[in-house]
Amino acid sequence: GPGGGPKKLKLAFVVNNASDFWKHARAGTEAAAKELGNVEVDFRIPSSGQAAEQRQVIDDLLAKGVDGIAVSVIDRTNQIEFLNKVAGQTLLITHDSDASESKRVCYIGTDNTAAGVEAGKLIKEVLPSGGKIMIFVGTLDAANASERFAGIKKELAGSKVEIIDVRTDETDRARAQKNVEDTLVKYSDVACLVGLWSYNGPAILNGVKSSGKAGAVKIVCFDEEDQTLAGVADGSIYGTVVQQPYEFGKQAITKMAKYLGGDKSALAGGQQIVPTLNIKKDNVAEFKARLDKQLGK
Amino acid sequence: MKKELGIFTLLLVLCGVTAVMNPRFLSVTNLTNMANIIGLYGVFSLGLGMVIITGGIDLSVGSMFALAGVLLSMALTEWHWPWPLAAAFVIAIPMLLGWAHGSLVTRMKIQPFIVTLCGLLLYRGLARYIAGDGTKGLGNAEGFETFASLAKGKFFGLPAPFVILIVLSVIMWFVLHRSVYGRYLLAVGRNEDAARFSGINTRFVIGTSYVLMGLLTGVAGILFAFYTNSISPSNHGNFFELYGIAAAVLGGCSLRGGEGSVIGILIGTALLQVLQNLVNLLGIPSSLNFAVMGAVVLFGVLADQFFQNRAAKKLVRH
Amino acid sequence: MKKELGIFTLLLVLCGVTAVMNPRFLSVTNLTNMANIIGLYGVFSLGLGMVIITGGIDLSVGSMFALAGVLLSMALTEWHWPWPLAAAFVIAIPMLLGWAHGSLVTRMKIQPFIVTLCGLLLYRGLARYIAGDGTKGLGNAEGFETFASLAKGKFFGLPAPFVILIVLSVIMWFVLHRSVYGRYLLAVGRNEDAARFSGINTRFVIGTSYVLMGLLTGVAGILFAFYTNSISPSNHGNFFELYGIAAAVLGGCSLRGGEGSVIGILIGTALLQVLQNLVNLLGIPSSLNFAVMGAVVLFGVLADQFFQNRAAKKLVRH
Amino acid sequence: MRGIAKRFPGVIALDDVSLDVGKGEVVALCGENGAGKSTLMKILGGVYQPDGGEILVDGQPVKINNVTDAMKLGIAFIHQELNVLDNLDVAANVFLGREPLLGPFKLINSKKIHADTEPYLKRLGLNISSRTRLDKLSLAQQQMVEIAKALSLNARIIIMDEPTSSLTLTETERLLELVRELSESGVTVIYISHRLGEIEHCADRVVVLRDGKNAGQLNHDEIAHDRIVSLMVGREIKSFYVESNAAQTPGYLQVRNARSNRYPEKMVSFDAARGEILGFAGLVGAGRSEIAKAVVGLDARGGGEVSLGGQKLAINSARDAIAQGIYLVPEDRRGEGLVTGMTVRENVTLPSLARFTSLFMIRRDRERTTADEQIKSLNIKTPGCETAVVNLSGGNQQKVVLGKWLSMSPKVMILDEPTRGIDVGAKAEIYRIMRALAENGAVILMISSDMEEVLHVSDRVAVMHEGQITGVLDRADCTEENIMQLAVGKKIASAKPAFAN
Ligand SMILES: Nc1ncnc2c1ncn2[C@@H]1O[C@H](COP(=O)(O)OP(=O)(O)OP(=O)(O)O)[C@@H](O)[C@H]1O
Ligand SMILES: Nc1ncnc2c1ncn2[C@@H]1O[C@H](COP(=O)(O)OP(=O)(O)OP(=O)(O)O)[C@@H](O)[C@H]1O
Ligand SMILES: [Mg+2]
Ligand SMILES: [Mg+2]
Repeated sequence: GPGGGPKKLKLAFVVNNASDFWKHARAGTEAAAKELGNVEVDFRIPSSGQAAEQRQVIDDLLAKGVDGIAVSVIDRTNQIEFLNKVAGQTLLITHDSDASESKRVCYIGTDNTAAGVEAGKLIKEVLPSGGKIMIFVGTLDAANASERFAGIKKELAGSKVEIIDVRTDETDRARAQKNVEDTLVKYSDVACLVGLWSYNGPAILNGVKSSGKAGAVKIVCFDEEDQTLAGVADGSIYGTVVQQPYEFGKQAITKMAKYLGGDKSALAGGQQIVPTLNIKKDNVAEFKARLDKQLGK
Repeated sequence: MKKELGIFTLLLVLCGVTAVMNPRFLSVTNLTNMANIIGLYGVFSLGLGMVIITGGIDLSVGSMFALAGVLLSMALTEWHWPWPLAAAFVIAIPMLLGWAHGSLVTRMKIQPFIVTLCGLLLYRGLARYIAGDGTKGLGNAEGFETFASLAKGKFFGLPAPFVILIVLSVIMWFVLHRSVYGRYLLAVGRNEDAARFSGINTRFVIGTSYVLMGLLTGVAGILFAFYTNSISPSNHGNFFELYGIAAAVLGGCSLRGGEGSVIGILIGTALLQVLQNLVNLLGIPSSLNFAVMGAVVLFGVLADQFFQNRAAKKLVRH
Repeated sequence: MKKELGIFTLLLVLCGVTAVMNPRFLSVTNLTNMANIIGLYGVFSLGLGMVIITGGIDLSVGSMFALAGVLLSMALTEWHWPWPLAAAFVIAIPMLLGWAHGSLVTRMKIQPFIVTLCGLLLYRGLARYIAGDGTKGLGNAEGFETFASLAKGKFFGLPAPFVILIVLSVIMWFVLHRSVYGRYLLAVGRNEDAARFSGINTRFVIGTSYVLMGLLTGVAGILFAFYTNSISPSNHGNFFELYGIAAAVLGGCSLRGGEGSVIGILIGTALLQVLQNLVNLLGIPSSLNFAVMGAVVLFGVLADQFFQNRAAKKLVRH
Repeated sequence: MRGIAKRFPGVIALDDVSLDVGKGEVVALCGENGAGKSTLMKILGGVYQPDGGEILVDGQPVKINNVTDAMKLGIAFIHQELNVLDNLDVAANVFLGREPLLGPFKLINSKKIHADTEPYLKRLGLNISSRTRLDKLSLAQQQMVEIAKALSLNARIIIMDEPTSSLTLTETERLLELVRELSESGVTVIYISHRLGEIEHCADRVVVLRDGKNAGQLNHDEIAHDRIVSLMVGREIKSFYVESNAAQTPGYLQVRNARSNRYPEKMVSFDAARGEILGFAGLVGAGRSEIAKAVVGLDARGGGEVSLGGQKLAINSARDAIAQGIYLVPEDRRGEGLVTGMTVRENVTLPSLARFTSLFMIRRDRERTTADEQIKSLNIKTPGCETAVVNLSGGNQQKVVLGKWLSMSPKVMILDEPTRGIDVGAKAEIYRIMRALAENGAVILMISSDMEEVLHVSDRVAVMHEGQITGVLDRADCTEENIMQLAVGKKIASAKPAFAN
């Protein structure tokens, strides 16, 4: 480089849309860069959440020149050809959302079906004698949404819990909350509300509160938005399944650097699952403390 | 009023049908929820209506919501400003931006569509940058409980946003239909030249309509921030400009300017929200949500047109 | 051409700045990528331009993309139609819908904004319903490799969408600037009554502009489906109408109708895409992405206006 | 046309009206404002469908469903309101709908269209290029383009609905010549005008409408000013012009160094007396309208200095001028004079709304009173003050513009073509009002292209040529000859300077 000294590795971390979730991943990538010293991280957010925009971002990165890209695949079945092209030009791994049939070297992230199963377990815990549940998500055609949904269905199969339906909101929070309110009006006997995307937790909480059903209806959700954790702490949310985006970021950068440094084993196995955690009232305080530390608060 | 009659009938019919098919439509909870959401959307739709009446448009509403929401959250929870100051700040910013829009439109003669499209891009970018792309929240309203209860509490059993909408609508009704300023808005929207030749300060009238829009956007932005209680700047308020424009146009505002009424805008807003409620209450699959909305609106407009044509013909015959 | 000069200068300046700050801007890969994406956006922006010239608007482009994409994927990978049939089908549907839009606008006298807003809601809903809210894809193009290579291959080293755009632009240039139909488009957009008094079948002219729009939307929809190779109906093509409208208006089309040129629309499209490329290449934080775009567009329009005003004054003085 | 009937909401525009025209005949259609002349012609031109009656061409009944049908029958129509496209050039406007084509792709033959346009422009004496965009032309020139367009149709019948209302003497004369030429070559012309002099000059026969009914007709040798008027209004109108005996205060209004956009290097200064009517004459594009706009602050750069009664006024916008009692009745009534979508009431009160408020609310009852007063005093033909102005006939629209300013007691009233499209009865009325205003101490500036009007109404006449006042004529020296000399830029002895230093 122009600054002299040893050439720095340029690694890119491409996510799927703009959300708080990625703040933690970013902290992870930064921590890794600091530890390694010879890495420069380019953190990219295609804000619309669309495959086309992501593709453009990656095209631009390739044009700019990078040594490795970690990407959260928006469409695993149909971006394959494009991903293969990318893999031909640089080191490619996937994180958060995989495309297993592509030529990416490795996947680092959550197994969303397994995460769904975990949520299913929480639901069974909170509804020991069964009941009706409604599921809320932004869009069902996103891979992680459909996998989590599949996981939940798998776990609940044969139990007395009945899934009424799925309500989508196209990431419009107002509508997410409105969906909850409408559900509570239409199905007065709904026992538990499940949110699959991070903002669905707070949206459910708000909707339940504004409908005056706080406490009467159970809530299970995903991820760790502030309001979600506060809800878990005060008992209005039974539990949330959290991923460890910090680990995605840290491991992706560290392992890509190692791999490029010659240690091929760092990205061995094709899939390196970062487990999810079930956060309930008893472990929420400890979890929160850890998050704050990661973010340097 | 004649113009609004058609869409008002459609609204009544929809309510009737929904109430019959699912009596819970008329439950207190549902009506309260709906009043709340109508309040939220109504406030900024009123502002959009005014701008549309002058022949303009404002595409930046949603982005302003994001900016206002982020600033509100930071002012209250991070900088710990007293809430009246925070409220004034969050209303002043959109007004200032509205003033800038108005100046660009009237002095620099740039099309409103372009000005506010740039606004749409700019303000969302700013909101995201200020928030560091993270979600901002209002938490449990510690330290500004009064503010929170003003924005999402209840008055006389009615949700605050609804009450605020009613108050603002009454004021706006007088402004648009009974005040000199309102008459000027309509005149400027129809024929700016003729208005200027009549001694109307058309720049001032058009410019202030954007400031007014800013004011209402600020108020709605606060209500909306308290409604979601958390603001993720990348999608908070996305597409809201479209809802507002649709409400205004459905309610009889013409995008060519010079036409529109407060009542019409309110009915338009209510119609859109009732439609969403209906789709949910009747258990129509989420995926068809939009399709049903589109179809009903189209049908309504068609029927309205049909009856108006018939009425016009009758008038001629006799 | 004078009107387009300002924005063309802005485009050149932006390209120059970016090239200096990051020489990779001029790399073959980058230019190819950009040509590809300009091709995709240009095709439907041309159509939107025509509709805008008649004084109309089309908000349903993005949703039509979703619908066309879903149908294309199903026709090719599920129903296993021969690809020419599938292509014809996916182009015919938007044309048919365009015809419906045109009829509603011209015969039922419903505002284009309303008609196509309903379209926006309807077609996205339909697309989601047909796809069962799941993502549809084109996989490895097994069985329709020719089609795929026509839509995303290369001709003479240039990406197919770009070549298609060039061909269509040349045709559209003749249509708009040299044919009777184009002249009628301009006439109808400026003053429908005056055009009718001259014996022009204004309904036909306006109606067919929507059909033309449908045709171009269909073509762009196919290109776009092959570009993403996967269609998630809930957000495939979201907001595209805004990009198209912005491109057309930046390029000198007036939303009041009667004004616009093919060259202008192309430059407008290119400008928007170069801007995005610039933001990415210069490593500006993604959160400021939008803000930079908004600011540059605003700045460009302002500068343009400034120089035009100066030129106008000069003209008067001498 | 036999037994034609047409109703609009609230009005019966035509009731059992018949009209015959022969080949090569020039038929003048006369009637007061709102008599139904334009409506009858719009039915013939396929714009409206009649509610009753039939149309026969060559003895055969025909159905004219739209404009194209009318064109096919060889009917060309010059509408009362301009119908040109200002985003296209002259040639495109002239041949709109009938463009010459070229080649297998049927593209517009751009060479031919321009070559074909030129002769028509020449024939009309119009000195502009066929490539000029119409928004660069003045109203009068646009009107001439529309006439060129009608000519180019090579029609059997040409309907001219007030074609001269925005033309000056030279163009008018050229047009009347043209009408003669057309009729000699066998073309029928139906000619509508409120300038009875023109009708006396060119018509073979006059058909008069009154309140949507036939009121009689005059053959060639019976055509005379008074007879037409009495058929139109059903009574005699004695004196057209009102003589003045008001006391005048010279130099009450002083305008110094005003400029027009078109001729920014030329300054215009003039004085006008309190109590006088100062006429402004000149050829098309002499810059009269632009000076008027500059004086009332509509063109801030060209305003110059305006003083009233010795006091300098700061006028930067129309608002400032209006606050000082200086009003302008603009020449383009649809574009600048009226908000046509609004009602008569709303238009009349628009510039003075503040007067109708109490507690910040507009009092509609007070508005209505004022509007009704104006409707009555100007004899505006309308179902009521709540009718949208679009639905009024052209002349009645003009009266609404006048009414709007008359309700506000003007100090200086600038009238740009005040009687454009106004019938004789109303004209006399307007002249009377102008005179009354002057006698009450107002300054009246009247820009007019109607020579008769200029000659008979003004106390003095200022003549403009290419952005400058070439001279002012006292009443005694006011002759058509003198005005024409000054209008083409020649100096004559009897002309006085426009202002005293
Ligand atoms: N579109 C319309 N809707 C309603 N009323 C109309 C319409 N057009 C004309 N009228 C009414 O019909 C009557 C005849 O109008 P028309 O325009 O034929 O008068 P005219 O004889 O041409 O008058 P002028 O000399 O003022 O042009 C008027 O009372 C007018 O108000
Ligand atoms: N928008 C315009 N752009 C360029 N030139 C214009 C425009 N409007 C008017 N002009 C020109 O300005 C000149 C002065 O016009 P103005 O209307 O003041 O003249 P006038 O004496 O009132 O004549 P007229 O009878 O045409 O109204 C005309 O030659 C006209 O061609
Ligand atoms: Mg008439
Ligand atoms: Mg003039």
